[in-house]
Amino acid sequence: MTVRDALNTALDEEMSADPKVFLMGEEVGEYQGAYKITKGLLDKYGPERVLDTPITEAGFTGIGVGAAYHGLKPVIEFMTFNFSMQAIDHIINSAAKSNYMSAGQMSVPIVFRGPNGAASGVGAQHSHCYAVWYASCPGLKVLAPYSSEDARGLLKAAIRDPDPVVFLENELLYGETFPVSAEVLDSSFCLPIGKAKIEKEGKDVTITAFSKMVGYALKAAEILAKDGISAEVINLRSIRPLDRNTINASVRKTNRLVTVEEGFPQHGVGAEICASVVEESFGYLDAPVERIAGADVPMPYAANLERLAVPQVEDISRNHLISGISEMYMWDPCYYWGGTAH
Amino acid sequence: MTVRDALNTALDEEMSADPKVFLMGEEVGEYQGAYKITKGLLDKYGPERVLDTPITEAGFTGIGVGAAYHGLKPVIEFMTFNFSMQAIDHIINSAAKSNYMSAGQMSVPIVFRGPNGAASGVGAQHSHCYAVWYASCPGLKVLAPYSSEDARGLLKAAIRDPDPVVFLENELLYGETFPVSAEVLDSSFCLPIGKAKIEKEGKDVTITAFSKMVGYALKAAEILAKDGISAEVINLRSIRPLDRNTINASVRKTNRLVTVEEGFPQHGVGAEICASVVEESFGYLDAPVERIAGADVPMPYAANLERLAVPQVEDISRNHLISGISEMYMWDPCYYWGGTAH
Amino acid sequence: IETSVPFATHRCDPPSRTVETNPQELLSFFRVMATMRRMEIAADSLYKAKLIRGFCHLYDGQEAVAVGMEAAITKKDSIITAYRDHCTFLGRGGTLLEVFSELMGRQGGCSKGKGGSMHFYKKDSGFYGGHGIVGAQVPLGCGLAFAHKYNKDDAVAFALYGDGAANQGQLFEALNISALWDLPVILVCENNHYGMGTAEWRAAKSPAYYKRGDYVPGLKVDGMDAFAVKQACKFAKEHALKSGPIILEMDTYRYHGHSMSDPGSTYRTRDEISGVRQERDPIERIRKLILAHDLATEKELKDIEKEVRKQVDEAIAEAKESPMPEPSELFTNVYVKGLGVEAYGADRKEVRAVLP
Amino acid sequence: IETSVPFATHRCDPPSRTVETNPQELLSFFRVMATMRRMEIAADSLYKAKLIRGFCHLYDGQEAVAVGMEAAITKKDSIITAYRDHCTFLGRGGTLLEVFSELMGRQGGCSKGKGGSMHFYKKDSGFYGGHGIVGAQVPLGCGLAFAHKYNKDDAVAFALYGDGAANQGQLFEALNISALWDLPVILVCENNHYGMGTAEWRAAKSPAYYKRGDYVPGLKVDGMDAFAVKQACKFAKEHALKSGPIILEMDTYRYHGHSMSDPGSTYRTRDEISGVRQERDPIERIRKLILAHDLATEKELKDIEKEVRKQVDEAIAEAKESPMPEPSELFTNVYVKGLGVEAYGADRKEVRAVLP
Ligand SMILES: Cc1ncc(C[n+]2csc(CCOP(=O)(O)OP(=O)(O)O)c2C)c(N)n1
Ligand SMILES: Cc1ncc(C[n+]2csc(CCOP(=O)(O)OP(=O)(O)O)c2C)c(N)n1
Ligand SMILES: [Mg+2]
Ligand SMILES: [Mg+2]
Repeated sequence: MTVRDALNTALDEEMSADPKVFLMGEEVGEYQGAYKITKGLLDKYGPERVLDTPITEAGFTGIGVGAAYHGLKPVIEFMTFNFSMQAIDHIINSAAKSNYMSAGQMSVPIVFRGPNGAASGVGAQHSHCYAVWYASCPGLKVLAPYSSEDARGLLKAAIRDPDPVVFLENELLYGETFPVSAEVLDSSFCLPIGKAKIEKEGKDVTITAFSKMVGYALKAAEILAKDGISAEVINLRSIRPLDRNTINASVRKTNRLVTVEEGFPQHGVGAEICASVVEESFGYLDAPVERIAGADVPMPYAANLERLAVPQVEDISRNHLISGISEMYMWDPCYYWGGTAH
Repeated sequence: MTVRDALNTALDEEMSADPKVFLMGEEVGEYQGAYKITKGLLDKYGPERVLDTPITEAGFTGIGVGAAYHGLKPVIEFMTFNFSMQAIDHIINSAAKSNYMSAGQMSVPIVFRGPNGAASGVGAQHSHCYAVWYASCPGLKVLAPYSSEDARGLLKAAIRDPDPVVFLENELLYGETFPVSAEVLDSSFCLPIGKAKIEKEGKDVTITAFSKMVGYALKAAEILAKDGISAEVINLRSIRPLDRNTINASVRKTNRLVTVEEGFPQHGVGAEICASVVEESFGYLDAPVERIAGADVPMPYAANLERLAVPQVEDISRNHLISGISEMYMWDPCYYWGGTAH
Repeated sequence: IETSVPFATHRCDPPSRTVETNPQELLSFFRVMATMRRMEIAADSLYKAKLIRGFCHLYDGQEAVAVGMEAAITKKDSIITAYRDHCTFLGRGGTLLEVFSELMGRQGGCSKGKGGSMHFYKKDSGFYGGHGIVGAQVPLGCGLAFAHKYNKDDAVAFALYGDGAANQGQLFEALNISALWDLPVILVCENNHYGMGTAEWRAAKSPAYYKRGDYVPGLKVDGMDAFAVKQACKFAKEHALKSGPIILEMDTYRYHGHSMSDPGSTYRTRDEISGVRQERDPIERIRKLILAHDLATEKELKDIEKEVRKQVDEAIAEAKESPMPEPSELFTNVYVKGLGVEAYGADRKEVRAVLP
Repeated sequence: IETSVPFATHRCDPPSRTVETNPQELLSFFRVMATMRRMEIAADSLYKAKLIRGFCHLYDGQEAVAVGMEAAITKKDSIITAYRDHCTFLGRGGTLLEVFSELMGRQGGCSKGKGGSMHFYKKDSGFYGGHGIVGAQVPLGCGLAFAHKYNKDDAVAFALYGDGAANQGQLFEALNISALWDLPVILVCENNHYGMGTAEWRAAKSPAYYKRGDYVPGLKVDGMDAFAVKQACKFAKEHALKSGPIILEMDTYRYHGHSMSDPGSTYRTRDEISGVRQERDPIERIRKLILAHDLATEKELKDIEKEVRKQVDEAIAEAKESPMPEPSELFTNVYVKGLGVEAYGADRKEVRAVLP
């Protein structure tokens, strides 16, 4: 099952289960979705429940949040999350904070979904990863599926959840096929929000990743396995709440941590995971945490630069990351850093 | 000199030095600024250079960025940074990324300034700290002054800088008075962007802070001094670029780090500092990094809750933070955590 | 009763200037507006006594809008407004005790002290806040209208906003969508002629706000005349249910400064303010009508005012007795479903809580 | 020469339908538009050959707008547009080599390969991009106009946007400010009748875009007629310098789908497309004019087209020779002044650079 179909069936099933669920966004109806995630849903549920909007994100997002105030369950598609910036005030101020400000009167059962982060050849304005912005904000839940199982289980969970959920998809995963079990295909299937998944167990190093980078981490783990290094790969699934327990438990076992993300490094998901592990498992760390992240530059268009701007499998599998150097640098960081002056 | 006067004189001097500098924002002219930062400037420079705008942030911010494309040097005031969300697409996509996308043709010499973060009794929608969002974005420079010296030196640096600068002030500091030297009062005075300031030297623990929290950190350091603990207080001044060198050098000396910020903890400034120190000075850390940050909840209105929602001096000075427990928990984190299950 | 001035129209026929009423309604308008007025004056004093903190925006002068609107609609209809929300809340059936408790950040507040002056709600009576971001409540209000239409419940949504907010882009976006989808929404521009210190003509090239919907009909209404407001809102509700959005521009006035930090006198003359007070005050208009129709004596009206004053004082006294929120409330209502996640206070080793 | 159809007007008198020109201009219009057309067709092929990646929006069908506008203004005037920017760039004096090199992500591109299809610029000729966010270029363009006025340089700014973008709130915000401040800006709505797959009437309650400025004058122009465009732009420039903003709605058409992933045939009929090609094509219109006035023979025009074709092919060949950017370019232009800060690659232990 492709991730696209996983998302499509999740929407379909939740719409069929709950008449309060409706879809809204640019080209979600007659065009069947810019990336065809909503294919067939207009035909099936009609124009009252599948609404094509003008290209006015602030307007339709505000309308979605207002409808959620009244008890409906909107699923808002951003054609890409880059355009969510036009509406971000409604996500933060109108959605995330209302339940708190009203002491529980104004719940906001809404899902904001769409492709997030880098795609391919789309340049600086269309490649931003918003995981960190949204995940920094209490009141929001932030999910990022990797596989078809994730996509189905998390989207269904997001729609059923009574709180505002930011659901970060990845354009380049839409067409990818993942095997799924019968359980996953059942319409009752749902994944818990806030729980990471250990995609691969290991004992020498923990690698955390989300979205497309989970696939890269798994590939890197395969390469590392050939070198006799056993990597545990954690698919975060939920960026907020972040599953600190699973991450810390893993690091306490492996004693080493590599974080992977496509977004910018500063104040990134990796930074938070590093801080969480330092806070809770400092004594277990045998080596400094390694952060692999998008290069700290706007996304360039040229293919060769673009490749340099996002993590590649070899950035994760690079052996020196986890070679047994911890004792050495513990006392001589300059050596470890290859002499770079700091 | 108050921070308000420091900002006001900085604006005044840079406007007088460079005819390309102009101010734009809500109530900056006839009303003299919602917080009186621009007082007297309309009178002095006239309505061509001090422009009152309608309450339409996306519109006037876009106009400011466009004017900067053409070579002018706009200083855009957000009445508070909460309202910058209405215009954030222009800050990120139109300002931060243009020089890169155009391979250097389209520089954007602009300053976005205004009060940021928590004030007093203004509730959840008016208390958000945006340091992290902006500092995560390459192409922007992000400054946060604490004292009058900072305010003058950094604002003048921001206006003179050829790149887009996000300048995060603090409403509660506007009225605070700081002693300033003659050098600071000189119209040529300017501070380097990207350099932190060691406000107080110390040897037992490093405390990083920015904006209002620098004052709290200094007060905490005084309290700690009474207990015989010598804290080094770093005023970050610049969140992007972050002065990793100064921070790491300090931690290598003190071997302990406490980060302080008013914003939300997840993916915060503290997380980034922690990761930077773990990466570069892991072997020097005698204890886990401690993060003091805003509570992970929307800002409540009630005075008692509000007080709990932002760091207080005692959160920083709390003795156990830096008591000699590092050896112990190194091997028994559960003990360190007071038995909290993880 | 005749409305004070004719309605000005844009792309629609005006409703009749003759409004039906009865003695009861007239007297209740008087009482409710007097309560609102007194409440806001009291809030001013409490603010000066430092019992209210932060931003506080008072509604005195604009009472006829809240009262006239309520008279035309039911609690099934939705209302949403900006931060100047005390009286709208009261109009929807909120109590003085809830108002003052909220303003002082007490448990008894309508948001249990967690929202503050700008964030009042009464969802069970169709009041959806209380929003601090200028203009944001307009798309939100259109969303409420969307829900009414989706639910086919024959109710409408009123989205109130100021003359300053009227220039916000999201308003035009939401209006276009509402017009395309025939949403039963009424955009009510409370034109009090200033957005903070900026006069309408300095903020808008075209301050004819009832025309700013362009392709959407609009009506200009004397917002100091509760009956004109009532008539217009009745008309607008019918229109909205049948044909989608409509704009009502309410010509009104705020006596106070924008918020407590604004004396309100640098950008307008004292004469202007006292002129409005003398000639257009919404309460005085009702008083005169009541007296002219011999529905009550001057003394009886004064007694009502005294009564109201007492109610306000009692509510304040009671609110002062309401306790501050429990510290544990810091961590409630972040989510409806906290998923058992641990959340942190400023010092996470000292304060952490499992979210309910 | 007479324009094809009369101008429709909103709050202004129309310019004359009679446009002055000369043989040279006619022939140059033909040549430039033929180059644009050929360039876009070639880009389509390069995309299909996977030499161009990501988003790529072609302008064929709309050439008359770029060409007519250029004929009315100077390089001191500013232009800003959206992502459909190849031909606007060419019109401002950009070269085919720069276009194709940029499209293929090569050093020789106008943005050295770092911008891509949507982010062309030629600041030295007053072309300010090339913007990917729908509507954002409109306030930016008003900002360019602000600079012109600030510098008192008697130049104007043209901000181009689509019919889809015409509903964006920031447009209304920027227009209001521009009107208040009399900024010399011309908003040019290139109405090609679809925003992606959405027909104008499904996205706009009022698709009369020249009227959407409400209090701002507007003109509806046949955007397939380069001379009508020229006349309107001349008129608009004069207006803008004297009295501030004005809207020009260009009635035009895109032959290609929205971008390369859109076949462009699910939401409109093939008949509609071929009808426009046959009856309104901007190049054919000029061809007919040239032939009717005996300024060149059919053969001579065909020769021009051949020549153009060759130029395009040569430019492509040359662009293919242009090297990919140096890896070190990853870290240039992040800032004008990098302050000597160290920036990181994906693996910061492998790749880091001191920002120039
Ligand atoms: C987006 C945004 N920008 C700025 C502000 C600050 N602000 C609060 S109220 C206000 C004036 C609004 O005036 P108006 O819409 O006329 O409403 P009134 O206060 O007169 O009721 C401003 C500028 C804000 N809250 N939100
Ligand atoms: C804010 C924003 N929302 C959505 C998009 C995705 N998008 C790119 S082009 C486009 C259609 C724009 O149509 P129109 O304005 O008519 O211009 P045209 O493509 O026809 O030239 C859309 C929806 C975007 N780039 N920016
Ligand atoms: Mg007002
Ligand atoms: Mg279009």
